[in-house]
Amino acid sequence: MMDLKETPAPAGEKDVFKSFELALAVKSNDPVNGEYHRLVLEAPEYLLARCQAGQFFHLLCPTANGETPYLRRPMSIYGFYPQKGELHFLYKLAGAGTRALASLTQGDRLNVLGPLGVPFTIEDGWQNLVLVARGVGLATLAPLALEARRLGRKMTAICSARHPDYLMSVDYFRELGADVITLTDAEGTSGVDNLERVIEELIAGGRADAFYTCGSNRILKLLQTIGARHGLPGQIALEQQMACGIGMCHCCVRTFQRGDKLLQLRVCREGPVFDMMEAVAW
Amino acid sequence: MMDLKETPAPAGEKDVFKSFELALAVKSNDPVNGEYHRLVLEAPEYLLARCQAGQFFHLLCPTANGETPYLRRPMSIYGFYPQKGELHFLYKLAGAGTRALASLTQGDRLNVLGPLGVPFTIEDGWQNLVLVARGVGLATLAPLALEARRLGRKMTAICSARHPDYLMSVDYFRELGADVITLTDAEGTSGVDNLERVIEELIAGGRADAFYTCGSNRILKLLQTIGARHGLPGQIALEQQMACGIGMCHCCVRTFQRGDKLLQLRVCREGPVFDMMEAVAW
Amino acid sequence: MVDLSVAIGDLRLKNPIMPASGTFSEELAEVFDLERLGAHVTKTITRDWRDGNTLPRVCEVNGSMLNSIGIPSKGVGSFLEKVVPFYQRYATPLVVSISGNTEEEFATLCREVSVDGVDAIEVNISCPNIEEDGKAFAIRPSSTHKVMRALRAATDLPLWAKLTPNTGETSEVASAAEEGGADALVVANTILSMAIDIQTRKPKLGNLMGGLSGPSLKPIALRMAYQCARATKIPVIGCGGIATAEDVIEYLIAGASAVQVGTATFIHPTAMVTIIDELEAYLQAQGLSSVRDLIGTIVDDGQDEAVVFMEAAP
Amino acid sequence: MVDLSVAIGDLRLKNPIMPASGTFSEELAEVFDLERLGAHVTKTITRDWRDGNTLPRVCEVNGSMLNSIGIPSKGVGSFLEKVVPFYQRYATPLVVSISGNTEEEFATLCREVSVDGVDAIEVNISCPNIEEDGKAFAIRPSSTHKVMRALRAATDLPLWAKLTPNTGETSEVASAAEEGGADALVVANTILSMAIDIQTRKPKLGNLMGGLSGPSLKPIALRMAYQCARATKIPVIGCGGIATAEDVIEYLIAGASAVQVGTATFIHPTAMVTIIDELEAYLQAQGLSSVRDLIGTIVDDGQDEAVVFMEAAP
Ligand SMILES: Cc1cc2nc3c(=O)[nH]c(=O)nc-3n(C[C@H](O)[C@H](O)[C@H](O)COP(=O)(O)OP(=O)(O)OC[C@H]3O[C@@H](n4cnc5c(N)ncnc54)[C@H](O)[C@@H]3O)c2cc1C
Ligand SMILES: Cc1cc2nc3c(=O)[nH]c(=O)nc-3n(C[C@H](O)[C@H](O)[C@H](O)COP(=O)(O)OP(=O)(O)OC[C@H]3O[C@@H](n4cnc5c(N)ncnc54)[C@H](O)[C@@H]3O)c2cc1C
Ligand SMILES: Cc1cc2nc3c(=O)[nH]c(=O)nc-3n(C[C@H](O)[C@H](O)[C@H](O)COP(=O)(O)O)c2cc1C
Ligand SMILES: Cc1cc2nc3c(=O)[nH]c(=O)nc-3n(C[C@H](O)[C@H](O)[C@H](O)COP(=O)(O)O)c2cc1C
Ligand code: FES
Ligand code: FES
Repeated sequence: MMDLKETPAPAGEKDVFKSFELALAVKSNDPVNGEYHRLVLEAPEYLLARCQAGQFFHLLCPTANGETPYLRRPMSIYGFYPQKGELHFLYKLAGAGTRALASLTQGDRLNVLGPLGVPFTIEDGWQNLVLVARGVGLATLAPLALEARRLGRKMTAICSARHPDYLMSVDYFRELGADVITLTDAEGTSGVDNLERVIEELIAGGRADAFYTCGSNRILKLLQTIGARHGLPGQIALEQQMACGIGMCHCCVRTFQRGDKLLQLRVCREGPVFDMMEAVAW
Repeated sequence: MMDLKETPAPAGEKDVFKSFELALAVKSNDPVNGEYHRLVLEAPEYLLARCQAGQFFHLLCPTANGETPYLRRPMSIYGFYPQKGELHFLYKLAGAGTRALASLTQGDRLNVLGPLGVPFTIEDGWQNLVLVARGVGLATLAPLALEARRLGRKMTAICSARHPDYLMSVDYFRELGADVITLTDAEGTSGVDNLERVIEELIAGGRADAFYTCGSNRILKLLQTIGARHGLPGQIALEQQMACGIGMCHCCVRTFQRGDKLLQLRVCREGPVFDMMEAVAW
Repeated sequence: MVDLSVAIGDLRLKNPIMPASGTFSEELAEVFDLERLGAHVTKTITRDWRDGNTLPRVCEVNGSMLNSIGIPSKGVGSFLEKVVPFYQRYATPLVVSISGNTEEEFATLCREVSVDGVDAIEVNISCPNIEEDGKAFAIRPSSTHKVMRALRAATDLPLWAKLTPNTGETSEVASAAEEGGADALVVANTILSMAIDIQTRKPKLGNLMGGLSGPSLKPIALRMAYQCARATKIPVIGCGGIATAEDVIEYLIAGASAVQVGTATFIHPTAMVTIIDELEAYLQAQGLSSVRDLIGTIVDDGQDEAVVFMEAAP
Repeated sequence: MVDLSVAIGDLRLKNPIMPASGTFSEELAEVFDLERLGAHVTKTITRDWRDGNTLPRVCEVNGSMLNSIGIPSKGVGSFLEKVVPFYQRYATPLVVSISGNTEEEFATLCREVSVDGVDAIEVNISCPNIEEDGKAFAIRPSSTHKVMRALRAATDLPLWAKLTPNTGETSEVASAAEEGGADALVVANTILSMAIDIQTRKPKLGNLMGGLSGPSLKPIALRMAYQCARATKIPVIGCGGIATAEDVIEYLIAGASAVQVGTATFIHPTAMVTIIDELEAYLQAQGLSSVRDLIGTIVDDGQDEAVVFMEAAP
């Protein structure tokens, strides 16, 4: 096993490099509800100074329960707090890798690589932001909300989940001054039609200059339709299986439409944040 | 990973089978001195009832320190105590496997396979036994000493080590009524010449009907010379790298001379205990 | 009740789990009831007495192993006298593995082991053909075809051809074996490998090189089993890195009709029994009535294998 | 001070550590100083634009990985315009990997990339030869020899031939490449493998099959590196499963003059730098003044490889 090094980069290099391979100490790693966990890592200032909303880290999951995940696992930055020296992730238990993450306890070290990828941008004219997300998508949008608040933008966060119990980060979005709209399967409010109605209302009220979303195909298609209908822009954070995470291997491509050309772009490199209108639904 | 099962054999099978694959609980696992550890496992009565001095178990070492030993590791039975329900091993830290063994703590389970191999025998005419061993060889001879005591035989245990600090089991042999002779490199008493002198004295005193030894090539050669000189028999427990441990793979052979024929015999199956005079020194 | 039985040609096995040659012997009867197995497969024998290779004969590599046991063999006489009768006490079919370094020697041995109590002959054509350049018969389609024809002429028993992964022509070799008269293919033997002790700078095997078996071999052998199932009409018996029921299911889905378990038995002597139990439980849980419902059910959208091979080249 | 430099023909490398094609790109400069490496090796390109294979393109298998990336290529024009200039800012030699599906296409590309700033050409002859039966050139000695002669005629730059493990004739292919004009051998590419998702019964790769890389490949590629070093007089560059300095040392002892690190960089992007540092520390600790003192120092008692190969067959 290769030794995990706390700071592979000599002092001077901190200024030169964009991403770092570091073994960070675990501050806490607690279940948020049945399916989600929040992992808090202790991170050096120079690393946190480079983080931006929408970027991700590539995590080297430990050996646990007799399983050794081999490839790294990509996780969005859920929060980065230079003052506290903390880097947060919010993850859902899926397979061997996330199960292994869940085994980490305070004081353990986790080898991370990042920050990686292209962040969200908030253009000057976008005063009213609409965040639409479901499930772990909320993790990706959380730091965007913080940034929006810093820039003094107005926000509506439409949070969708299977059940009210799985609505995470709602309080967090509220604290940041967002209007929060919750939609759940259990209450029968999360259907596409209802979502469309909710968004059209926001647009009618002048409360939607740009959309931000992640992951879901269904939501992407709806937002593209609405975006085209009203000429509204947006950004989407996409997921794809990754090996290297930095652009070397070309395993993480997705298809995009630019003009009349279909392009294959790497989610780890040209993304994970893309122009919402260019993404080709799958 | 395959689940470790506590009792793979249905009740009736306990009478039919000779060896068992079992996950036994660790009672303790403590360093004996800098290099050696004693591992005490909780074992069912039917398993201990089958154990005999000179036999071994094949241990499936756990994953530890980022290393996963793949093949099992053979270890002599250091002690088996049906009344206490205990199975003991004495092991020396060598490589990945034994390092992993050392990581076990009380309550952990260790998958063992055994008992395996041909035990020592004590023939009726052998009233005065001479045990000659160095290092972990003492582990192998310990249960033999117990058996000799049960049979009321007289014993001399010649224990050799690098340094007096590494002389293990001396007290144990004494408790069992053996005369103990210690030889160490540090004191300059462990050379072949001195060992020969010591043994010749025992023979002269009528205190050597048969020899028991293990491992060392140097000691084997000496005992063969002395054995031939005086027409004295003996048994040796040999080591060889093993894969299956039960006779299937033929990786553990050693050469033996029987009459004028050279034979390849499996240490795990035809051994590990062999006729001292037939073993071909290496 | 789920049905675990499978057919390898005319031979019906009560379940698809059997040992791989060289990783099984009479001694295992001391650990579990050998009657549980789908078949018994013996270590490859040669006609005459052989010593086996220089020690060390095994080493560990990254969660798998290398071996260069060679074929220590007491010869066919001793085998017929002692080994065959031992297995005759079981109802389980007996498969005898043989090899030879020339076609003639191979065929003669094949004839000699075609006796009562033997239900099929596994021909280990992964062994070197000293009449050509010493490469294993199964490296080339031509030598495979030739030796299989000679063996076919030598026996009426089912002939299982055991293939080697040390080739770039798996599908072609499989077809050649089928045309040569094989009733089934065993896929595959170990792949030639090496390890060096950096302290002593000596090879970790006395024989310099040896065969890789265990988990590392699985993706390679599984690919071969799939290729063979597509290239031929005869049953394929998957072999390589199988340690769990999931591994077995993967091979069956790929097109294998049965499997052999090798190295896993060294790690868990009771592995085959555990696998049989878990396989049964899996079928039950999936609501499948027969293990045969898994065989060849891979969802491969009829992709053409040749094209795929081309595109797979990096 | 220990000397880490090695020579690959006329090309002197400051240390023997370089990336494997397809597991390295300009982007890695954002993680460490690429000037630390012994050489830079680019992803294989083809003459014209290509898309790459169906997704998923990678999966995990037992502590290693499979990939069927294919060769997404923007074509040679874009490569010469953007990639070569990027690497020209480094003093480190640049090795360009190319492939083609016909001899002529391959040779033309070879000529086109023989430009200033390129120090050697790695020819990925593990790619399919569509003029024969679609098997990779490097599966057979004859097609290896033929394509290498065509490539040799197309350039004066050093030619490194990248071999495939999907063959039963490693030594013969190595000799054929040498005779065809290769200045060095890169040993080896990935081995064809497969994995199936037992829930969906679909192959885990969109392309059905793909290449195995990472630790599981090491014993196989190490064996090939040893065979090639014995079979030829040209330098061998070992590649396959290297993740630590110990792995590098094993390859050097086996006869490799340098090594390429592939998948390990995905797991630890700084792996190559760590390896260089550890290799230097090892040499120092062992009292060796040059890394060249390790090359080919295997203690193999002059065992004849052909015989060994025969006996290694199980
Ligand atoms: C840019 C990006 C950001 C992400 N952010 C988050 C996050 O903040 N929180 C969160 O819970 N999840 C996030 N994901 C998804 C997360 O990476 C996967 O859930 C995780 O890799 C699953 O690993 P596993 O071993 O538990 O599951 P398995 O299903 O066993 O994984 C098998 C393989 O598939 C890959 N894989 C499986 N699902 C995904 C997926 N959805 N996306 C990419 N690769 C996948 C794994 O990395 C692994 O290589 C993100 C994915 C990407 C690409
Ligand atoms: C029948 C028998 C009884 C034994 N009894 C004891 C005992 O009671 N106490 C004790 O400390 N040791 C005993 N040994 C030796 C013990 O098996 C090895 O020390 C142990 O396997 C080393 O494993 P490792 O992974 O720590 O070392 P490594 O050197 O990393 O092992 C590498 C490989 O070589 C094998 N190996 C290394 N040394 C030996 C050896 N001496 N004998 C057999 N295989 C070896 C290992 O099993 C493993 O497969 C016995 C050996 C045999 C054959
Ligand atoms: C120690 C050992 C000995 C073997 N001997 C033989 C043999 O005699 N004949 C044969 O055809 N295969 C032999 N094999 C190969 C196995 O039968 C099997 O093909 C290979 O090990 C792959 O399966 P596995 O990964 O499940 O072990 C041997 C394998 C091992 C590990
Ligand atoms: C994702 C990926 C892409 C690869 N692409 C190429 C390629 O374009 N050309 C090539 O010659 N080899 C390619 N390879 C093979 C590697 O160069 C190397 O030969 C192989 O991965 C074995 O080394 P490793 O075990 O260190 O990864 C690729 C390997 C991987 C994993
Ligand atoms: S994960 Fe390797 S290019 Fe994106
Ligand atoms: S270890 Fe397998 S026969 Fe002895």
